Amino acid sequence: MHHVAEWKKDEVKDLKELIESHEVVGMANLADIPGPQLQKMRRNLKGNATLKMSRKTFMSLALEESKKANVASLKDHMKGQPALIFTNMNPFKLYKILEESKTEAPAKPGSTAPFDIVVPKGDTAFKPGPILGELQKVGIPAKIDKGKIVITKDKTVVAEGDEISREIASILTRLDIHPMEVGIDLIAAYEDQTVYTSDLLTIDEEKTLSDIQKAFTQALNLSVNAVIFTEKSTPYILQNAHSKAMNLALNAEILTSKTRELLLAKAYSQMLAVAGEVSAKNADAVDEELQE
Amino acid sequence: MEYIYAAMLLHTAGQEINEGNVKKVLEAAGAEADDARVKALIAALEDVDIEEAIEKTAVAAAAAPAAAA
Amino acid sequence: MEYIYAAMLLHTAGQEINEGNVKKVLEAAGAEADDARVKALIAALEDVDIEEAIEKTAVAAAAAPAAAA
Amino acid sequence: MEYIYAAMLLHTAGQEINEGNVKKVLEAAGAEADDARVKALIAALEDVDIEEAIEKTAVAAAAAPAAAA
Amino acid sequence: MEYIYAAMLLHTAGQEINEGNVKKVLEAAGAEADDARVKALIAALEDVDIEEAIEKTAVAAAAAPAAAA
Amino acid sequence: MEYIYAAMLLHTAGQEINEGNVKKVLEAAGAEADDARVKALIAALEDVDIEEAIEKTAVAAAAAPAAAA
Amino acid sequence: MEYIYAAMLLHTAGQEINEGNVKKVLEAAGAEADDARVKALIAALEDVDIEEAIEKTAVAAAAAPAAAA
Repeated sequence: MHHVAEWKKDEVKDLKELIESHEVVGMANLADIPGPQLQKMRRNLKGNATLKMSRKTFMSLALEESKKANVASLKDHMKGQPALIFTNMNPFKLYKILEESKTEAPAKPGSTAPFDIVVPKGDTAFKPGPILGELQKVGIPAKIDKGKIVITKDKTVVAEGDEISREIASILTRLDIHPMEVGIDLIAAYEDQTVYTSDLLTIDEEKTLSDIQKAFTQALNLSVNAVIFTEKSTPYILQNAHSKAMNLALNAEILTSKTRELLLAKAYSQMLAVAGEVSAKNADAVDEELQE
Repeated sequence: MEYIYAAMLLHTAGQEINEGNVKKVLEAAGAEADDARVKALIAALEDVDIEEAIEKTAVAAAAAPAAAA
Repeated sequence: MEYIYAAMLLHTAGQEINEGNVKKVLEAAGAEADDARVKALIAALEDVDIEEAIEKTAVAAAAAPAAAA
Repeated sequence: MEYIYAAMLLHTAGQEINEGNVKKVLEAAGAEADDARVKALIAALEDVDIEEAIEKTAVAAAAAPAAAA
Repeated sequence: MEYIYAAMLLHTAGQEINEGNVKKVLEAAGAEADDARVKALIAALEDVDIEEAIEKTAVAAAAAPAAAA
Repeated sequence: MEYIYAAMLLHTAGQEINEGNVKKVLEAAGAEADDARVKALIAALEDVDIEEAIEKTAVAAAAAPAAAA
Repeated sequence: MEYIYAAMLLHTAGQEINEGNVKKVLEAAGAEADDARVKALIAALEDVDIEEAIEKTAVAAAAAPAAAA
């Protein structure tokens, strides 16, 4: 029998208790988060969620020993520098909060570009000097203009998914371009026997908004087309009825308080159209008023 | 527009648009039913395909030509 | 659409749009007057300014050329 | 549009738009002059400033061509 | 403009647009009928399709909103 | 709009839009389910192709003609 | 779209849009209620104002005709 230190047992026991006492257990990756930023994020989570860093083996043990059905499968989602998050928030909300708390960070040599990194055209803060050569060396079109270094064209310096080189990282930092995002990556979250991976946890608010609008439009269409009177559809049904009545009155040339001006104007414009054609043949065929 | 609305109502209800019916509807609505205007309405609608006239967007035609002029 | 034309007719005639009046107009037009739909119509119109709703079509109309420009 | 054209003709010629005149013009043009429609025309135009009606629509017009372009 | 309205009136009434008819209509409208102008108008109208000219206004109108859309 | 949303929900879920179902949904949503209005809803939808009615832009249609003016 | 309709129904009925209510409505409608999707919906709706979204659509609708003209 090998001996397990007391503190190790305690730590597993603590983790286990946290697992049992929270509705939601998340598996996060803390890789690349500088210490001070991590402290800040922890503080921000306070009251909503608890972040626990521990050794992989301890976390695995705690998850395995938990009485919660299926929670053990969370250990398949350990990545980078794993940590557990405990909360009673809806896992989708947890994911959203973590995503929103991510901050910009300078490019690190050797990391992967999360998207196309573009150096935009325009003035820089640099006075003429060796940096001009450095810019040009990595393919950024730059020149000196009015005593300043100016980038003449937008330039994609690293394509999405490519590695960021040391030179590029240095230049991006000096240009104050911070293409990286750091923060707590929620890889997966467990709630009520189900493990939701990050792809499921991503909420598209734009889509929710457009779905609501689509649903409303369709409901409105149905109620207007089927002539079902609701507080939303009735104004449109009125407008439809009015348009139809106006069409009938105008097409049948029936003068009413609402059609007479339009019918008079129609006669007038028709007269102008005919007069236009006539005067094109012979200007004297129309009276002076119509000659132009 | 009372006369037009009365005509639309009868048309939608599948009833004939004649003097008697138009007057009956107008009176039920508490609107004055002027004989001459009722007759004028019937006369104006006589040669009109109501279904077509309702759907043809006349407003555009009416205002726009002036507009276009 | 009978219901809406009945309402518009009453409105133009300056009469109150209530159950009794709407039914009277519909019946005069030989249209069936379903209680529930009449009620729904009246409830829906409670918060709707008919003149404004119609005007909106007209306003849209008036705005159109300008808007289009 | 005969009735409207007749009214516009009289208006342009500076004549009064009344029953007698409208009928006279329509008959001279070989058009049928329905009593009720003539009366309805006169009644409808009674308080309309034709010049203004034409102008008002023409204003909207000014914008439209551009719009259409 | 009286001349044009007279021509349009005759056209709509299905009558021939000739000197005699145009003068008759103008006189009925109390408008002066200048011989030379009537002749010039009739000659010019020989090459003009009134129906088309009127329709074209309508088409322009109909097209405008679409175009602008 | 509760009644409409209930109908849309049932339609989307592939369930029949009948009195029982509509009431069940409304009640589950804590909405008042007025018998008459439920019946009116069912009646109005009876001969409507819902799929088509959903897609046909009633709003644009309603405004357009006026707009075009 | 069942989830969205369920939410809109609850919203219109003045009920809270929470897991229990959404599931109850979906089940009443005979629709499958997937836990994860219900949760995702609720999280998403926390930052979306349904009333505002609807208003925006309505405004778009109202503006469209003018714009389109």
